[in-house]
Amino acid sequence: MLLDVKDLHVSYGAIRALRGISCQIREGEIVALIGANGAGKSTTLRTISGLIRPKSGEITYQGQSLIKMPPHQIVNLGISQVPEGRRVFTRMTVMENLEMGAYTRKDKAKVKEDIKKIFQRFPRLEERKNQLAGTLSGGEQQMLAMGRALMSKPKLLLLDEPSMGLAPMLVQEIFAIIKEINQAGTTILLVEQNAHMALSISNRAYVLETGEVVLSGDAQELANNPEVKKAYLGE
Amino acid sequence: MNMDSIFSMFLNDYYIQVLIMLGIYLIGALGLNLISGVTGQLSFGHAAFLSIGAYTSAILSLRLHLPFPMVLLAGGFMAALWGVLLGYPTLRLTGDYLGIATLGFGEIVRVVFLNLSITGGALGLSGIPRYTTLTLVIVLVVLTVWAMYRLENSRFGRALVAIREDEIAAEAMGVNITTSKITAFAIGTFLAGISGGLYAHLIQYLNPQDFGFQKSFDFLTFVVLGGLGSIPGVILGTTVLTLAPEFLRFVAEYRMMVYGALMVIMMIFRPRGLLGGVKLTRLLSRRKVQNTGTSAAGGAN
Amino acid sequence: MANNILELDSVTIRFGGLTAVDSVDMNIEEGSIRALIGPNGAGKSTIFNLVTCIYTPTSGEIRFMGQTINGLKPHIITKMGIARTFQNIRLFGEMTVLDNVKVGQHCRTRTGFLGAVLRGPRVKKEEAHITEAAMAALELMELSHKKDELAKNLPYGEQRRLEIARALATEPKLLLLDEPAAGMNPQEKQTLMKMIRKIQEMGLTIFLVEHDMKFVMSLSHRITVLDYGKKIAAGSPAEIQRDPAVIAAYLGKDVV
Amino acid sequence: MLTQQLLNGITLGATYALIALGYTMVYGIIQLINFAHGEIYMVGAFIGVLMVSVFHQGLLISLCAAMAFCMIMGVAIERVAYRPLRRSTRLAPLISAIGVSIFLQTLMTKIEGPQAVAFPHVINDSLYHMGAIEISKIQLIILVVSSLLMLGLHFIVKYVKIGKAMRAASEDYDTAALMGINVNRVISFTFAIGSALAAAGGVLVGMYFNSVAPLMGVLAGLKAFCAAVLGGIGSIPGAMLGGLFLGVAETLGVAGGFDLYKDAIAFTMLIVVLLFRPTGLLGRPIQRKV
Amino acid sequence: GGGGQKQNSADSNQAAGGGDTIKIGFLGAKTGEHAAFGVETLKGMKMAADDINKAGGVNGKKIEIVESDHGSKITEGTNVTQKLITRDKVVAIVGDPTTGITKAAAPIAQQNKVVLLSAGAVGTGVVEIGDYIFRDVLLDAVAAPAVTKYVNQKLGWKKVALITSMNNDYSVGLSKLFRKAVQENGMEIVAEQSIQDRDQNFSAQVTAIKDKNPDGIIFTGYYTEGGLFMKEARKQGMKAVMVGGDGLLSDVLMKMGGDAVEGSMVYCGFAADEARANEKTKKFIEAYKAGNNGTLPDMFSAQGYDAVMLLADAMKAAKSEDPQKFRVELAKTKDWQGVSGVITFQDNREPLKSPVYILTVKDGKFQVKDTVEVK
Ligand SMILES: Nc1ncnc2c1ncn2[C@@H]1O[C@H](COP(=O)(O)OP(=O)(O)OP(=O)(O)O)[C@@H](O)[C@H]1O
Ligand SMILES: Nc1ncnc2c1ncn2[C@@H]1O[C@H](COP(=O)(O)OP(=O)(O)OP(=O)(O)O)[C@@H](O)[C@H]1O
Ligand SMILES: [Mg+2]
Ligand SMILES: [Mg+2]
Repeated sequence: MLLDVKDLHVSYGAIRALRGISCQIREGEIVALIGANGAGKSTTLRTISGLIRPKSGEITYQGQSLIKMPPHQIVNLGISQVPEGRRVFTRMTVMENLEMGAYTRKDKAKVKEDIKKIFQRFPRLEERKNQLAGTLSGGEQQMLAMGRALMSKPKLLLLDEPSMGLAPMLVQEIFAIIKEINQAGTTILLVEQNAHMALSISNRAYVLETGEVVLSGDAQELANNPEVKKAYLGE
Repeated sequence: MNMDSIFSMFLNDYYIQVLIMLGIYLIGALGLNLISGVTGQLSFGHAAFLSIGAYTSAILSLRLHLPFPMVLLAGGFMAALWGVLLGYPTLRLTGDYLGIATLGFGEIVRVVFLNLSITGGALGLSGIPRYTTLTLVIVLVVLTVWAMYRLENSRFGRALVAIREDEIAAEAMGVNITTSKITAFAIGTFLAGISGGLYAHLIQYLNPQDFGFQKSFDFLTFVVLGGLGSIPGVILGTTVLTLAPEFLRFVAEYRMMVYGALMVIMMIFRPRGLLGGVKLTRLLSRRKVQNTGTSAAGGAN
Repeated sequence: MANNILELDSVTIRFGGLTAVDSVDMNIEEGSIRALIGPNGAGKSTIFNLVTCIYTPTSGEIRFMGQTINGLKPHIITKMGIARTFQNIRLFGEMTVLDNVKVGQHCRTRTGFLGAVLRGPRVKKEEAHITEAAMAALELMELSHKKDELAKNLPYGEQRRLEIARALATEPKLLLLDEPAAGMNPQEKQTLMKMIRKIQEMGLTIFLVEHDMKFVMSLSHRITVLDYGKKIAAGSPAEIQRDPAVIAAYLGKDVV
Repeated sequence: MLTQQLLNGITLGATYALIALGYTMVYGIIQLINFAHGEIYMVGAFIGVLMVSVFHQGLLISLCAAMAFCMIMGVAIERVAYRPLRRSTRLAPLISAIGVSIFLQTLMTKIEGPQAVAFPHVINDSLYHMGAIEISKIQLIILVVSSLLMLGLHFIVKYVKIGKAMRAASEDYDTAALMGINVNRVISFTFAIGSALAAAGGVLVGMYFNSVAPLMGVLAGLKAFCAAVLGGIGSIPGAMLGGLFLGVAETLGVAGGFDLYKDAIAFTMLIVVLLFRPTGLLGRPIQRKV
Repeated sequence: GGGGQKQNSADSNQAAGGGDTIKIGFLGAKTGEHAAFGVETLKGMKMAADDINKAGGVNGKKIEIVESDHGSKITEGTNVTQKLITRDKVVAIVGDPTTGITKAAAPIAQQNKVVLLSAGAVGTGVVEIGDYIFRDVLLDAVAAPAVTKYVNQKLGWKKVALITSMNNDYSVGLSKLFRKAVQENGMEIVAEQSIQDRDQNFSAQVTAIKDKNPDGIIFTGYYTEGGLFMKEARKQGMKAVMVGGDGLLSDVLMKMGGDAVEGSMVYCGFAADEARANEKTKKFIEAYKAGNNGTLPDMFSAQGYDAVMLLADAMKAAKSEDPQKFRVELAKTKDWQGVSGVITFQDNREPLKSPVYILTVKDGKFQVKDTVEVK
């Protein structure tokens, strides 16, 4: 078990966003988290990364508790996140943003190489590499956010709606990339509105509703589940 | 004035003095609240507008012996005029840069008053008649609160809040940012001018040193500590902070130390101000809000 | 043939060395739904910013109902009848949902400071009218039950709808929607589509940027495609879907 | 005479720049106008006096002691008065800062008395002549020390990783943390450096003008802050430029007969510069992208 | 306008007369800009009260000093004045040491018929506020012409530089007087420069006057700036010495100026010079030194002391603590020997203090250089 989330409760003031979520991620898996707006998907990811303190519950990563650990240490353990809404550093250039992604890494030469790889994946970013990230288009920012997270060479990558705002071709591209880095050894927890695509590349999935897990299991099975089809796949 | 004799039956002159001062500060603070709290334009130079109002009205009183209401209004309009003159070029500055420009303006006004002969320079202006009474101040405070309260729920008031929240979106909704901001500035500085005029005719002596940036910060503190944009908040903040130094007299020389520490502590425990987010309108129509505003988390269905 | 409500006449804008929009011509018919699609960074949002006068074009002319609007102030544009939503949501977070929409009525009403303070019968009537209009917009977007909540506390999808409601409250003739369906699940997208149709049926013209092809194809009457700031295609959804240039640049092979 | 005034102005400006750097760094990272910064400068000056007069130390040790003390103090102030307010409205820490500033002023008045204290002699008043210009040893020291400190700072921020971490943290704490940046540490570091520079400024100014007083931080702080804005707040070279600019302008203004309006000149210039360059001389223009 | 002059406080003052202590209020700053003056004034007042009480009090009652701090703020100054009068029911107020706050406080005292005796306000327009308002200071209007004449005739100064602190009402007023006196004595001001209180850097001003080669520098500001100014002057190689008012009179001048103020001259109505002092003054100096680690009193402490003594003597003469009565006696004060000099209140209640002491700094100490009689 790489990541084990047990009975997680999170509140924003009076709003109870998570009401006892449990989920497991095994090494090498792609796990999808789907659910309607406000179901608590982003909250789950933010809690794992240490940005939000849960009211109760336990998160263990490789047997080590993440509760109470500050976010930068969690990153050092190899957990990286592409946050919702891109959150690029708007006053830094594209290049600098990518370098920030590699903040914890010491291997400077390798970092340079990896930036090159990112540019190969997203040629658009290379064209814009000295532009301030704040003036990028929405989709370009999304690419940058993804590239930045990849720069940290995570063991576990948390993706919060990575396809949002991307052109159709790029959506395909993004999912291909997710599969590819997964095959290269990165475990992935994926939050997506595009449930169709998400389920198609995942091993397993959890369905969230108002802060609770209502369904879970094999991704393929869920994709064929009539309830899921109706509610999340729009069929 | 009959009301005043009634007041002095119940209150001694010291309390009356302190209450008048509180009222004067309230008017000024509500003015700043409109600028900084409601419209979100940082101003570090509020005291300068007080001083413009104070000097204008005092000079008119001393030289021309005009009736008090007239000089008060003149002080208010003079302050508003300068508010607009300063506002027009500087309001396109954003956030903190505007703050600095107003801070600079405040210091310039102070230095100018220090060097003009009509203001008595560093010697100050003395012998101003004492016209300010508790009754008058109470009436003006009530009027100001009333006006601000009505503004809160009006087309113009909403436009100001929209500017504070997101200028680009406000503009896209058809709000003319520049005129709205300037109008807010004019009204806020007008109130500062009135407040200054009352002050001049209470203290009976004016000195530019009394209107330095520290006084501007005092006003900002009233507003922020009370709760930016909240009328009850500003009233509470101003009251607490005006009375605190008086109540803290028993700690003698440690008074200002305690005052400073209290500012920090209050901010830490109430980061949005004592009554941050509390709106008078909402307070008054509380029941309605409670009925409808409950289901927050159950949004997904 | 109906009138063109919006006309772009070889509109160009450059940021430094970058030509974000490159001599684009476009005519939008009154009452239609027009989509603007293209790869990321093609210049779609920039066109919206040009039409709402947040940017001034480097060259070219933009006409709204036959009148040149280059270089006007955004608030004037709104008053003329163009409203928009933002790709990155820009709500007035600390205001209630209802107040957000009421701000939309700003350009259709008059009360200033003095009016607000004195609150005569005319002002009261106007305020009542504002509330009515705002509630109508909220109802259309199915948000009236949330009217007293702070905008920042709404879930993402509802925030998007609130943006549309707020834009509708300005009583526009032309409504620009920048990725209105982003971050919504398929079901919500369906609802949104119905809403947009309803709006169009009310007589508004809709100009739409969106990456969800299902959404675009089933909603729009005509589609314009942009790549690297240049118009590469225009036509009906069926035509666009078949256009090899569009497939190469944007759609990819197995979409839709 | 003009060159002499220029030199006086540059010396003054160098000290403004030292203080301005702290303002700019803190502003750059937490967008807080740290109004308590002037008081840190004041405390630094007093520590300098204490080291020299009570512990009989030389300039270098006194300077280092003051810098070390204020470093700790700056970090502590951030911990107590600003950190709890990090996620609240922008103005909350500002008020907290004013509170801290009032507190430190009165505390120091209580300890040292309200009067100015003379700065004991550590450096003789010898003059060096360079053509028509006279430069005193103290001026020389000020120029050298402040240049060294600023160069050091520039190096740290430009070439060491923490500089970039500061910029990232300044935009978005959460996302910076997601990059593995220890945001608290970066902010503490910023306060430490800024406060140390202010302390150095305090000691140097105390020595130069031979006096140290509990209220000395108010005006100096304000002017340094203006210098920071003038240069473009958040920009380190901007703070240096702004400081020098202000120092020279002020000195020349006084020499040119505008002494009555000295402070007004400084602020008028500030407003004029802001009108033409709304983000200061070296500030990056704000990009509007929707 | 005669409005607002309510007299409801008369009864409260009668009540004050009934207790077994006589309350005298201290109006001044213990914190903020002017704290130094306030603190010293208060020290003197307390010493006077002690001395009086040890000697049996006034009319069988003890003197009690009621203290309050206004933090050097005008607004709070008026609040404190009002509080002293209405809450503490003082019969007299000593203060404020500065002209500005005195001008704001005096109308309140006047309206409430409480005596206000400033032990430091030297600016114009103070006693004119009303017949309850007094001060026990050496007036610059008296001293400045006397001193100007002195430097001209005895020291042969012809060309002077005049330095004013522009944000200091005292300095601005004094400079006016000096400007007039210089003209009347046929001298010339060759350079005029302004500074500001709490400035530390005077290099520009010194550079500007240096070339004009004045015989002497008239400096009308306070001691901190005075010391620093001279320091800069010497640093830039100027030889001229400085003369100024009692605003320069403090040990701080030497602390700030060191050797640079050697030879500087200061006039005042009080000299803490034990060698020349009379018995009364000597006793005061000793007592002050004993209570303050050997530092010498400055004029504020001396004037504060005298203020309380003056009030006490007036009350004794009137056999009453009712301000309406003892202020009449106070106004009659003639050739009254205090620790800060001989005081006579003229018909307009302005004090005449004689002689004017001219002190000079020698070996880091103030020494009386000469005295000038004034009429
Ligand atoms: N900062 C916040 N303050 C208050 N409530 C919040 C905050 N962030 C989220 N919430 C609320 O918590 C609940 C869960 O939100 P969360 O963002 O985790 O949902 P989500 O599943 O990611 O939705 P979406 O698909 O819209 O991204 C929602 O009701 C939301 O309104
Ligand atoms: N202010 C600006 N300065 C520099 N470049 C800019 C600016 N605004 C936009 N750009 C660039 O112009 C191009 C077009 O941007 P625009 O936001 O219009 O794209 P878009 O078509 O909306 O893309 P998306 O679908 O990703 O939102 C992008 O490459 C962007 O980087
Ligand atoms: Mg989410
Ligand atoms: Mg876009």
